[in-house]
Amino acid sequence: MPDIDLDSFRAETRAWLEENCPPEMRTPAASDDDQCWGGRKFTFQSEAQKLWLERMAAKGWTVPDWAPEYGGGGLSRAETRVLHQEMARIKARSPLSSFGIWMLGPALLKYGTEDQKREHLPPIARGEIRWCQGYSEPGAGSDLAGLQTRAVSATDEGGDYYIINGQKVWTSYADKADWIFCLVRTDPEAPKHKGISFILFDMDQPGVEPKPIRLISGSSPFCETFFTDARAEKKDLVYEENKGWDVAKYLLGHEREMISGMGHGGGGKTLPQMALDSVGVGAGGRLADPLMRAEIAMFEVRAAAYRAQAERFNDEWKAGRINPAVSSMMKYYGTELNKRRNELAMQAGGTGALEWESEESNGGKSARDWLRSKGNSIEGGTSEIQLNIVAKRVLELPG
Amino acid sequence: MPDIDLDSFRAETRAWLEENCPPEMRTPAASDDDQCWGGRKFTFQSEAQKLWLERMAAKGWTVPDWAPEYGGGGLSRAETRVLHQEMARIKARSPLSSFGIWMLGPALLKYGTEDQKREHLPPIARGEIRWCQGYSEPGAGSDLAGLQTRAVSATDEGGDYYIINGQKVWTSYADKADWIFCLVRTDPEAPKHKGISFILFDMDQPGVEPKPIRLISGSSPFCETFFTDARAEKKDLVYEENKGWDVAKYLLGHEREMISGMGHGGGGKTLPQMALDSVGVGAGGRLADPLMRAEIAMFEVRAAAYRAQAERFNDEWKAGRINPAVSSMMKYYGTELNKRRNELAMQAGGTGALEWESEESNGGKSARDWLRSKGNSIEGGTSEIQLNIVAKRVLELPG
Amino acid sequence: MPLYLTDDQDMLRDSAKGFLAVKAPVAHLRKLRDADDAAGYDPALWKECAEMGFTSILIPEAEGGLGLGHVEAGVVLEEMGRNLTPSPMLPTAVAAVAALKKGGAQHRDKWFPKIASGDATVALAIDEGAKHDPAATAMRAERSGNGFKLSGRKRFVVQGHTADMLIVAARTAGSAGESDGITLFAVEKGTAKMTADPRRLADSSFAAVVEFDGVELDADAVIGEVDAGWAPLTAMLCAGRAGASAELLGVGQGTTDQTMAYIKERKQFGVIIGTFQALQHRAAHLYAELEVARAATLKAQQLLDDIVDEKSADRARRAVHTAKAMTGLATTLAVQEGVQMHAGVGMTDEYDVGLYMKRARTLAELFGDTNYHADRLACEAGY
Amino acid sequence: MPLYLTDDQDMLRDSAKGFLAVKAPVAHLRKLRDADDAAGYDPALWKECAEMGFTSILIPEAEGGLGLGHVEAGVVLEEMGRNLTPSPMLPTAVAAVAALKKGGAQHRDKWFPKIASGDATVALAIDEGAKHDPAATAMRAERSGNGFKLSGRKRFVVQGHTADMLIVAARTAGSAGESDGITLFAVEKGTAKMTADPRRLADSSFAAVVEFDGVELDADAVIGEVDAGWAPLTAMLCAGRAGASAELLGVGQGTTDQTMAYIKERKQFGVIIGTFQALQHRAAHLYAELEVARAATLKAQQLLDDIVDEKSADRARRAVHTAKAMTGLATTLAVQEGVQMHAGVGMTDEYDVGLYMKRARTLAELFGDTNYHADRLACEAGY
Repeated sequence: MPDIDLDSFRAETRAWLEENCPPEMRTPAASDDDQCWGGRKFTFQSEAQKLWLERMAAKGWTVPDWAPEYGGGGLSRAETRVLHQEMARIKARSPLSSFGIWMLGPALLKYGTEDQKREHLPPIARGEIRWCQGYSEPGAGSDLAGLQTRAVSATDEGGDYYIINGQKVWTSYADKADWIFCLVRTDPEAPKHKGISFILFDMDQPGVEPKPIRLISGSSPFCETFFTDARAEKKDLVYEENKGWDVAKYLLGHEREMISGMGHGGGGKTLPQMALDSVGVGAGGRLADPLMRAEIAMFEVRAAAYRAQAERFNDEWKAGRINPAVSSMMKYYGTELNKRRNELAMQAGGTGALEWESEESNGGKSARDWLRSKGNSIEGGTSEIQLNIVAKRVLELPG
Repeated sequence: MPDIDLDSFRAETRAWLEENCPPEMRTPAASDDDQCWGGRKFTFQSEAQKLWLERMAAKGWTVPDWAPEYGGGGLSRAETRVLHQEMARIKARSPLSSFGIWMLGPALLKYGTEDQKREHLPPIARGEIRWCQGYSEPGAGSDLAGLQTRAVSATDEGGDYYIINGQKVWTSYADKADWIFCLVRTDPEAPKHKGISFILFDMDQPGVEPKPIRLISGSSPFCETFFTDARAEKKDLVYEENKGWDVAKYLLGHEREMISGMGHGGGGKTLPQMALDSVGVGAGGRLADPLMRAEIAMFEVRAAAYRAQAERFNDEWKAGRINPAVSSMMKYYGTELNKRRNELAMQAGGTGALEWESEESNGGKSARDWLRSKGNSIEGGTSEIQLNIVAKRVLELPG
Repeated sequence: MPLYLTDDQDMLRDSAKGFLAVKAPVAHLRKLRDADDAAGYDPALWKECAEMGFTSILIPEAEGGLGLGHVEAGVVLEEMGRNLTPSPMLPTAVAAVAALKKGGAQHRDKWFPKIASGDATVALAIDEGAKHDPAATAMRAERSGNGFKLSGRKRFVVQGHTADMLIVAARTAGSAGESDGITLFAVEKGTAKMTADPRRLADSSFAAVVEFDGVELDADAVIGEVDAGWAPLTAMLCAGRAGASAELLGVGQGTTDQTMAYIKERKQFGVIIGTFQALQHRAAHLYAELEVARAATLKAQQLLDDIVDEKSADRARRAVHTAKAMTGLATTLAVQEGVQMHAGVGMTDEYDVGLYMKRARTLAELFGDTNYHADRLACEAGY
Repeated sequence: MPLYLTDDQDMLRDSAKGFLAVKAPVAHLRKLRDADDAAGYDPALWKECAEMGFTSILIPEAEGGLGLGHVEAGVVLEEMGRNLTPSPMLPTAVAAVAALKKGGAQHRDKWFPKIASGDATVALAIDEGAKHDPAATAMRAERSGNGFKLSGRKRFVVQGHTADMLIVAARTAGSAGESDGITLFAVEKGTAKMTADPRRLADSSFAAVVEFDGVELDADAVIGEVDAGWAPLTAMLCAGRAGASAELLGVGQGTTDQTMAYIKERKQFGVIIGTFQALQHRAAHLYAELEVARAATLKAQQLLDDIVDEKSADRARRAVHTAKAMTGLATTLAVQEGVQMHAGVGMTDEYDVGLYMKRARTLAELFGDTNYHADRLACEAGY
């Protein structure tokens, strides 16, 4: 039986998008820099980008399934799906890329007070405030709960607040964000998971100093961020004091859902094609470098098998048939494959792939991608952590 | 300056060997079964084998550097070397294969009383008593010192003795040996290394039951051996009670010196030759199976490099320049290489190498060698134990 | 179709698992081996397998079978792999059925009922060299009167000494290396001038060297078309390879289950060795390899069951190459880690892990090893 | 000769180590890089290296050098690798010297004094494709009057934009793939119609693409014999590959030393991560790979220093293939494990491990990667 309401919603949406989505916004964004991130410091790359955000935000469609009072479109799940299908149909870009939407929003919707939601969600939806996250610290990577950034209660004429001192690392776009959602230690005496709070504060204050991190692959969105007597209002504490770890776990779970696409190798040329272009064909129509060919052939077997596994994982996940800890296996295998793929791409590219700045090398793209890929098995939980999780929670090994 | 004494010793030895070594004993032994092991239960395979043992034993040359009073030849190190060179010159076989010579002898010479030496060494030298060793137990493999076989003191009209109960495993040729040198627990209350004794006793008694172990590769020299109220005389305790671990460690050190030949792959065909014979030549004169070729080529690199490392290790060892724990690295790498070599030999041999009994397959030699090679990284300390040792004693990693 | 078993397939698995656990656990293989059995399997058990419906899975309903697919065949084979059950399931009820589906009615009418009832088994005579390479088929089938005369030698004919019929690939045209010019023949047991010399393999199964010394066959012995045997041969090998992948997976999973159980119990230095992090990481890596191999195998089976045209057939064939290559990698790792983690006892015949290692080796070689399939994929991808 | 360093060689190592630790630690590379230096190395440091005698090691005593061997050159290169010291040592004082020893007196008389004094550097123009393959040399050198005219393009000419002389391999006969017909030429900086386009590489070093647009050379520019350049080319490449192996080994050892120090200090979950058994086993395995690579390298160096006839030259050449292949494997593992064990900080430019990873990649590619050398050994062994 056709859903008449949904059909009419689809027709209306299609018409609205046709009319309102600027033609320039109907092509994919080439890179992070090409996306619309919003926020106080953001400079729109084009009038079209600005217009597209404004029009979508006005309808609440930057966050279509949030309630209208929080800046959302109030759409049902089915309507939201229709909207995404219709956007995909005309290849419309997402109007807004935002850690506020992807991460803080879900956390506030689950753990925030009504006041917090009304204060913080609408500016996120409209792209007015850009957020960054403050999780990892130099001494707390795999052991996130070992974080040391301190928040001490204080009061002044402005009310109750926290004084924050410490350092975060791997804060993406901290130098461009307006506010931060941040894990801080509020009880240094408690067991480590029990003394952490989840707090929001404005980055635009003297005690906050973000410093971009240079990676081995070149510049990056990551920052180190230093807090020296930074101020956070008590009203911006999310959930209860010393219960921030619950919020963090919820958010990390969210993050892990995004991983199963790993190991597919991005678009562009396949590894065999890359090798053929670089090395050429030898005896019997085979790749001229026989040992490279063998390595690539073996990689391709694993890559094809992993694509099947990714399909299976997604199918089982959707059907609720799977131990969530299996996602650790996916993360491990996918990232290791992607690193291997980049190693082989460097081998295939040979001396040309070593170039770092030349035009032919597209600014050293192969080499930079290769080096950047080494982070895959570190960020979002190291391979070692994933293997620990699989051993304990899937294989149920003791200890 | 030529050593005149040594030169005349060489001439005499050469003459004696020419006259006394039967021609049949001037070819290498084909297998363990082909060697002369001596002992009460031994059946000589030939008159020549018997004669060769008797003649050499009469001169004390089964153990040329032991003192004459212990059945040895009383030769100096230099003379012993000359004897070995002259034997090698005519390809003379060793007259006697013996754990008594290789293992117990050195231990008794270092830790035994004068009475013990005079009682036990001459029959070893003459090949009259065949020994086996009782170290590992089902519950004490890598953790050898965790052994549980109990020895309890007792006295009767025959004197002071121990009553032994327990089980040993991996006792090579226990079913063919006359006596055993055995680690037993004499103090169950003491820390595990401090309650162990090293004791000798006769296997020919009702309480001793050796049972051959069938391996995955087929029959083997190994046995399980069960002791039920077996008797060992107190006079046959070597070194002090509860200090047997010192003797054991000394013996294990001896064992480890024999390892650096691993990974060379025995004689016979090289892996590439084996593959060429089995798979044939394809495009461009290369092995017809290109991925097998790549695997073999990469193996050959590691094997050649390891040969250099074995040479270096031996040179450094002789010069006393090396951390003894490096031998663990050699054992690890050499045995892993040998396993790899056998995997590749099976791949190269293909379906023919799967045959287990046929004549063409020489009774399944490839398959049995392959399966037997899996034990290389287990016996004499597992690869895991070797890696632990390298991590701790070479790399000095903590914990 | 989601990439996991349907409820019906799950039920089939439970039923096969239950049946084999009782009738043919590893002890069954040991019994046959230690009795120096000359057949390589237990015909009585095989009849029971037929009664369970295992032999009918791939036979179309219209021809008296269950009309199920490669997924279902794989479910049974995986359980056989897990139990190391000796049986002619893979050549007879999977590979041969797939070939005969592409053959004439005379073959189907004759053999499908007997296969279904467990009264006939079939063996495949394809390989000639030490390594699987069907395009290299060189054995000649000369035209002779209305029929053909076969001369040459086939190797690694699994259960060739007991089979009631052999499917034989021989060259009626062209030369070794070409896929055109090969013809498939059905050759019945007892045909004159054919002799099978059974060789016991490391895993206690048998494969025969079969000599054809001018074996005379009628024209209707041909399966499919003369000179165009590559099509039924490919169908047969795809089925065989997907089935071998499933069985390999069962071998890998079976040994790994035992290994995990062992390291959860075994103590060294007073500590359960399964707590050692180095072993845990290796175990987790092994788990990943097996899961990836499992997905590749299921994908191949589903695609085989989904063939509608040449394009989907090609896609399925490639997926089968991937599955056989990947299960070879994963299960080889599983048996190696199995023996090493069992350590001393893993080297003894008393424990099962050595039997798994031997079976894995035979299956890895059967219908082409990892290198063969990875190489095929590379050639097809044009490098 | 025992396979370890002599006392004299140990002293040389200590002296190189001390010198480089002060003059050219990793900070020196960072300084050059961050200043966007256009030369790729520091000429003043190079003069000091010459004063230390590094540039004279392989030059015969009779020609004003130290008359030492490849072991000694390797000792210095290993320390340079350990410190990531940018210098023209490998092409100039090792590879070029080995080639010129096989060349005419005109070259030796001219270049040896300048190389020894640090006043001249040499670059090698061999590669034409993306992968090292000297036999594939296709660039033509046509006869022209009494001399030759060179046309074509060379790639990956390390420090080609700063070198005072280029050793160029070009084809005077035969065709790509043949070792006969190649001739080596000495081409001086500033020669007309030759242009070098420097490309900065990932490791901050420079390699040039060099265009020869009808470059005219006198007959005495030839190194060795016309059409028979394969001999001096092989000598040069053997020296270069053994040297690159030593430098790679230094890179692998240098980064591993830092990694071991890091995991002995770094805590996670309140525990020093170096206590985790999984890391310990990987560290021990890495140690083994590096030691095996070290032995292979020293063996190759000793055999190069021991060449007396064709047979010993062949043996040395094979040992060099092994060394370069094995150091490629070991050091690649070392930098990969280095970054992973450093985890987050390993990804930052602030720590050195990323610089080691980049340098390792360049050296792995230089003079042929592991696959190239393993393949050569296989071809020579007849498979």
